[in-house]
Amino acid sequence: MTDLDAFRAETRAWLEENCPAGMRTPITSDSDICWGGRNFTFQSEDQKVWMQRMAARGWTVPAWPKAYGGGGLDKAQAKILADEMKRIGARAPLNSFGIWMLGPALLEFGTEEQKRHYLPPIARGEIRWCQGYSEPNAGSDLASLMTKAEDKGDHYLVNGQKVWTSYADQADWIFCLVRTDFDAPKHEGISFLLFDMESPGVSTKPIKLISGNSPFCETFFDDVTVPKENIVGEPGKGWTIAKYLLTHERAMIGDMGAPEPLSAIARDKLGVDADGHLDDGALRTDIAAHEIDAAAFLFTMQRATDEAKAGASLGAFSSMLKYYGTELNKTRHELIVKTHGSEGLEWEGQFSGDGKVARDWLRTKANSIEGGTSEVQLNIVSKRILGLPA
Amino acid sequence: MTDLDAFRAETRAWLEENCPAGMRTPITSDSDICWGGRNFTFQSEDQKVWMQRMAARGWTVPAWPKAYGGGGLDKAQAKILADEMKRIGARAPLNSFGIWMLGPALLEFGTEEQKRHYLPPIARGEIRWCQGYSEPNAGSDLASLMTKAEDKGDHYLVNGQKVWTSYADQADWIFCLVRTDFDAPKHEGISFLLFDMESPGVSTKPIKLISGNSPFCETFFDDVTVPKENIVGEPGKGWTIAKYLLTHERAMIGDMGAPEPLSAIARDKLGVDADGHLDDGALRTDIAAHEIDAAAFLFTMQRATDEAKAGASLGAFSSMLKYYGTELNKTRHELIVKTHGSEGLEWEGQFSGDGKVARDWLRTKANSIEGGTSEVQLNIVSKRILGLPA
Amino acid sequence: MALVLTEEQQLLKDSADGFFTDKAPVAQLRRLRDDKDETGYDTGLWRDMAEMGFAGLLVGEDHGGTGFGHVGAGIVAEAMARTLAASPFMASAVTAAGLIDTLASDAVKADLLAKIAGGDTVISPALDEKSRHDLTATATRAAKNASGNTDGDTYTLTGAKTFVPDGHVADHFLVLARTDGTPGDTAGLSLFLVDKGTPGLIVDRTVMADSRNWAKLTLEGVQLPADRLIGTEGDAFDGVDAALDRARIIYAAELLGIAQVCLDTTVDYLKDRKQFGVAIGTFQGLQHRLAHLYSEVETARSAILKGLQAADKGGSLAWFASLAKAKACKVAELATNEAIQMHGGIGMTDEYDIGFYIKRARTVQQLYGDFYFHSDRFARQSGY
Amino acid sequence: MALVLTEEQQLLKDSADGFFTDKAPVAQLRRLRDDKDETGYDTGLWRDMAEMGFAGLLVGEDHGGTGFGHVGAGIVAEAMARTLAASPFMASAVTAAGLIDTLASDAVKADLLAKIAGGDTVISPALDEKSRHDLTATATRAAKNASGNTDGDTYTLTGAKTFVPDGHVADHFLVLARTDGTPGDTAGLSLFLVDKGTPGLIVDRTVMADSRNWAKLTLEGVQLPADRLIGTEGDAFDGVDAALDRARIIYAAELLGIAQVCLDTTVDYLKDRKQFGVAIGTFQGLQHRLAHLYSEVETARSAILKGLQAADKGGSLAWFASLAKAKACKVAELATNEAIQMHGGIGMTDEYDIGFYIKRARTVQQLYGDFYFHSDRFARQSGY
Repeated sequence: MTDLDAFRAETRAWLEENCPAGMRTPITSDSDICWGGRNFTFQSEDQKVWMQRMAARGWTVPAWPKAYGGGGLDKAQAKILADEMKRIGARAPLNSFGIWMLGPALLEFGTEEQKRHYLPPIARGEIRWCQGYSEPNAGSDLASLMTKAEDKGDHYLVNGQKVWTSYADQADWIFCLVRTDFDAPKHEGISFLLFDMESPGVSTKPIKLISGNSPFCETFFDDVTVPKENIVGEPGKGWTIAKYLLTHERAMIGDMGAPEPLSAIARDKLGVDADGHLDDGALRTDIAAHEIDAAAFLFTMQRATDEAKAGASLGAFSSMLKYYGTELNKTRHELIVKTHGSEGLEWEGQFSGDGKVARDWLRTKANSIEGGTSEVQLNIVSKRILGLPA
Repeated sequence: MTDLDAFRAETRAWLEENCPAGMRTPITSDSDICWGGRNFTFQSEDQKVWMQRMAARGWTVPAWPKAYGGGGLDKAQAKILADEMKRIGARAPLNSFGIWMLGPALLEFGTEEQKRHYLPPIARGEIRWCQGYSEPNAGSDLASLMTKAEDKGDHYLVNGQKVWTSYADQADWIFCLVRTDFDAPKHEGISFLLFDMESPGVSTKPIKLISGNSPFCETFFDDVTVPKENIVGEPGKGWTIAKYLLTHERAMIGDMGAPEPLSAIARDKLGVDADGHLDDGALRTDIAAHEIDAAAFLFTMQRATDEAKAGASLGAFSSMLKYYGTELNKTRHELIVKTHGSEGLEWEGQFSGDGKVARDWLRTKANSIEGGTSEVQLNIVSKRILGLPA
Repeated sequence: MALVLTEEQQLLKDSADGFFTDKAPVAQLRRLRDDKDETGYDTGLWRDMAEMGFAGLLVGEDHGGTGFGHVGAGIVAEAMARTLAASPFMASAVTAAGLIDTLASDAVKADLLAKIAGGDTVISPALDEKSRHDLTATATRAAKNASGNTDGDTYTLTGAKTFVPDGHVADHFLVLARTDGTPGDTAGLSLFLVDKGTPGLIVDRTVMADSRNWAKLTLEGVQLPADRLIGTEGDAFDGVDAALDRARIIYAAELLGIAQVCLDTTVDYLKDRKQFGVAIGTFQGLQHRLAHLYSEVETARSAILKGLQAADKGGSLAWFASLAKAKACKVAELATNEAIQMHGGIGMTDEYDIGFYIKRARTVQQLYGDFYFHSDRFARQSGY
Repeated sequence: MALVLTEEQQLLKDSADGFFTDKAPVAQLRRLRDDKDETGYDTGLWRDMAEMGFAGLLVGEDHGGTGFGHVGAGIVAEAMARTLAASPFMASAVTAAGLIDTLASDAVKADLLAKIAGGDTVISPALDEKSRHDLTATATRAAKNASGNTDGDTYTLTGAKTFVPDGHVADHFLVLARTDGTPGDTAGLSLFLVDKGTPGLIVDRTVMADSRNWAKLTLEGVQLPADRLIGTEGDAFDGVDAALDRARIIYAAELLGIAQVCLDTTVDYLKDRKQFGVAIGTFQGLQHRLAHLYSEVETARSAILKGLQAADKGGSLAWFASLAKAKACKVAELATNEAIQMHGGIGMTDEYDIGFYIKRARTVQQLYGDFYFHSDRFARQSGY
């Protein structure tokens, strides 16, 4: 029995013992997700116990070093843990932007002291983070941000406004891009700052989308005082960290996973004719054309993963994946609405789950905007992969 | 009986009397077209007689003034002549770039002497013209042309190269854009020059296209001497004339007329199923989608014509028509090839008319390049119609 | 006929554009939605529209309308669409008026068309039962109860209707039901006039994405006297489909209005919005897409005007209607999607108006046949 | 299996790319065309390819091949496509080898596969009769002449075949004929080995757009002994279709090679070509289209590699093959059209190579099912 086999056996036994039955069922709504944080209310005792038990082993962030609250697992072990959780249908014990975004950034760019200070509360689900990047007048030109952090000797004074800050109204802390130098070229005056959302002068306002309520907020900073040690990396070097995280985010957004086949929805809604073909020839043609692209894309995600495993760097390829994946998802939802007909355009009422089909469809329109628009991704592909001149 | 009724009766009688039977059958090949000119060989006595009789009345160019060899007809009369010719299936007595392009340009920009000198031989089919616009390194940026006409006191000395000169190897004279001033801004140093293709130093070389032989040539000028009075308009003002003719040409190319319905070809090639539907559902879907756009485009041509009649200026709308019409025609031929299957890709042999389907298809690829590329048309629409900034 | 607006039509267009811009900006629909307004449209606006003669555009002068015709109705539909003005115009003054005009007896016409033209009465067509348009799928049964003499006959209607425009504010419904045959048959369909409040008729308002008035009907043994049959028993399909063709072209004009406003708004936004130090309207990638969209809008405009003129001329409209609706569906979809994408994040917010347009576009695309329905029908009409 | 090339496969790719660049530039095909070469391919090149082991990639070592597999054959097909190298590789070493491998008896395999792998013998599949791919449309009849004992039985073949790859240079044909049933049936089809020169067999070379070797066959009472039946009588459809699936994925790889070279060439051209004082590659309108094309080429690459791996793995390939061929057809069409458009006038001239690519692309798109055929089949394989 190899070490890994032993680890697998051990892990399986521990999970069997410690994962509550209520945490082995599929997530059916947003409220089933455990976000942690000061203001979080656990939906069930199972949810709480599960998060705490996993956190105690460092398995909320299995690949982080043990010194920072992680599990210290290597790649092979982390894969075994993921496999074994999947085997019993265990839910993720904790989700957060701290785990996905800030953690990796701190591990890469933070000081030892920052890592020891900030990472363990993330791993334990005690502090929930949000991300302050976008601004109303910046759009795709993220680096033109105007939120100002003035150096006041022992602290920064932050003034400005962020938009599209997911869950800002529920988060405890924010990691935030601010401008600390207004004279430097625009990419060089940016710093990466952390501060408490309960600081005086911070306020948030939820954004309603065309699809309805959303986790997004506008966030306002009015003379917010932030200690100088809360900066990550050097002043004026925040853009490097931002770029690192954007690439990270892009790869995540492009990957929509393998959703329910569109054809299954269509079979259900349209029915089939005597030949077993969808009972609308033209719609069937469009669905097949889409599913061909979708299958090719899924294999491309697999190829990218396999190439990365084989040591290749994903680089600007992630821009292609983000572009193609989000455009496909928009097409997919247009086709879902079409197969549902008028029923797919209902907005309220039990029958339509308060307009789930329509709201999901509208929500996908943002896929090709958030995390860098399709146009920005095409620019990146054209310059960095094809080498076309600027 | 109004004057117009009388004109109609008279015209009908004259045509009945003078249009030879052989000139009342449809044109079936390029060689049926009468181009006139010094080197032209009439295909039949009928063809010759018909051209000469019409020329004698000025009806090869019915709307030109009588003084220049035209028929002096007003719009209403010209329409009656066209109607009556159509009624008996009369062929055009004479085709030429002189009639379509140079004539209108001279009528607009030429001196009285130039009109009297150049127009009548065009009307009589004695001189055949070609157009020297494009150059190998200019492409869409036509105004960057480099063919040089140096002012040598009593004459210009022309050196340079043109490309895409249709029928240059058969034409008698050329109307040509040349650069007379190399110091002026690029649009201002251009002049519009006429000269004999038999001048020493002129040579031509036919261009073979991907679709096979073509009327296009490369044309070379090596120390060609051109009298100074052969300039149309002022020196350096040739671009105005060029633009006038380009708009003219654009409107002609966009209008592909109403071709045989694609669906008729498809019905013939694919057959229909028990419901009367084309026996390939997906191809049927694409054909229907195309025919919907094609019908909408045809009505748009009609609307543009009717709006022009009602006094509206076509302006940059012609760029939209050129763009949309040529892109549609390319799609149409892709679909024609697909309905023909392998048979549509044959290249030689009786069965396929020496590859007519394939060659026609390949020829359409140039539709969206010649007369201003699709990209140039979209630029024009975006700037001149939508008012987007440069 | 020249494919341009006549002077009279151009005047109507100018006056309709001005009217809706003044009286029914998008803010009106937003308010109706946010207040969960019970009527779902501004009754004052509708009264004004009737006074302008809009409610009677398709009703002859003999019945109190102006008989201005379909080009006129298309002009008004397009103008309404530009501000998304909510009113029973499309359901009552266009679709129901067309159904009555095509199918009803002279006496019924005289009665109902005058009411429609006056704008006092709202009549709503209750045709579809499936969520994708298909008249032949009608399963609602109208069972005849013979009394011995024709006048005394009654019908009992049982079934359900969906996607009924302005259903919850309608005074009467034109209900398609099956007096014979089974779902899938074109034969055996009949049209009935059913009053609001008739016992057994249940009207449920449906809140749909476009925040307009929709309803589902349930008919639980609704009893109707024989004179509520509109047209000949069992023979309604052709007439209903023909009347719908007139409505389809006018709905296509509504989609055209939406596409046009999406194009215009986006062009304006791109001239204004700066990124990377320049107006984003200078980016050729966006310019070419907008120039293409412009081409699509213009070609749709031609197909729709041709269809409207054909409707005024009379004769079979199926080819024209399917051309117009298919093309309009495709172009409206492109225009709304491009508008949202090019607006970026702001276009995704409910605060901005563009979302209202995409929502309305998709419901109109779906109503009485989407692109798939009409491209298939266009092909059949073209003989393949 | 990881969706990447193994080290061995990467080596093959490098060597194949180098080989065809050196030995078979596009100029070779141009010369064959302009000289109206009788053989239609460079026999020296084909000999070299055989020596490189390319002819035996799909033939097991026991029959003299390398058994390198389908990923390898796809790599070679893609490399060949980049310079449009003409050879009997696809017809003989891919398609015919697959048919024999799937359907033939061990004895026939031993004989024919060894010949294919050696590159000395060219075997060509003669399957289609209609100009659009449809095996079931086979009308060529193979009438059995019973002699009393099985060994003495003969078949008489009568009919015509079209779009036969490398037909006019083939030593043998694999002819699909009907021993039973009528056109439209899948049952009743049988595969026969017919030698060049057999009385009654007429081979007409067809000059097609791609300047490659094609032929039409006429079979006028061709007499064959019973042992020329490959596989079971009347039962060939499934085996032929399965063998074609392997070929379809490799043809998809050829289309991928064409698309890739169109993309690469166009990118290079745009970096170089100046207009309005700048490289036209700076125009965002073109940049976005090329970046989109890149995405399409990359996703096609994944679908094709997946299909090639599935072919090596065994099992039903229909879904994978239709995915790969449909996607490849679509992308090759986009790539060739974009390349010509972006090259402008020069791309239209015969002097420039790009025209060769669009011509070859369309014939390969058409062979053994185009986008329509395979998107329909993909849907059926996916259960709708």
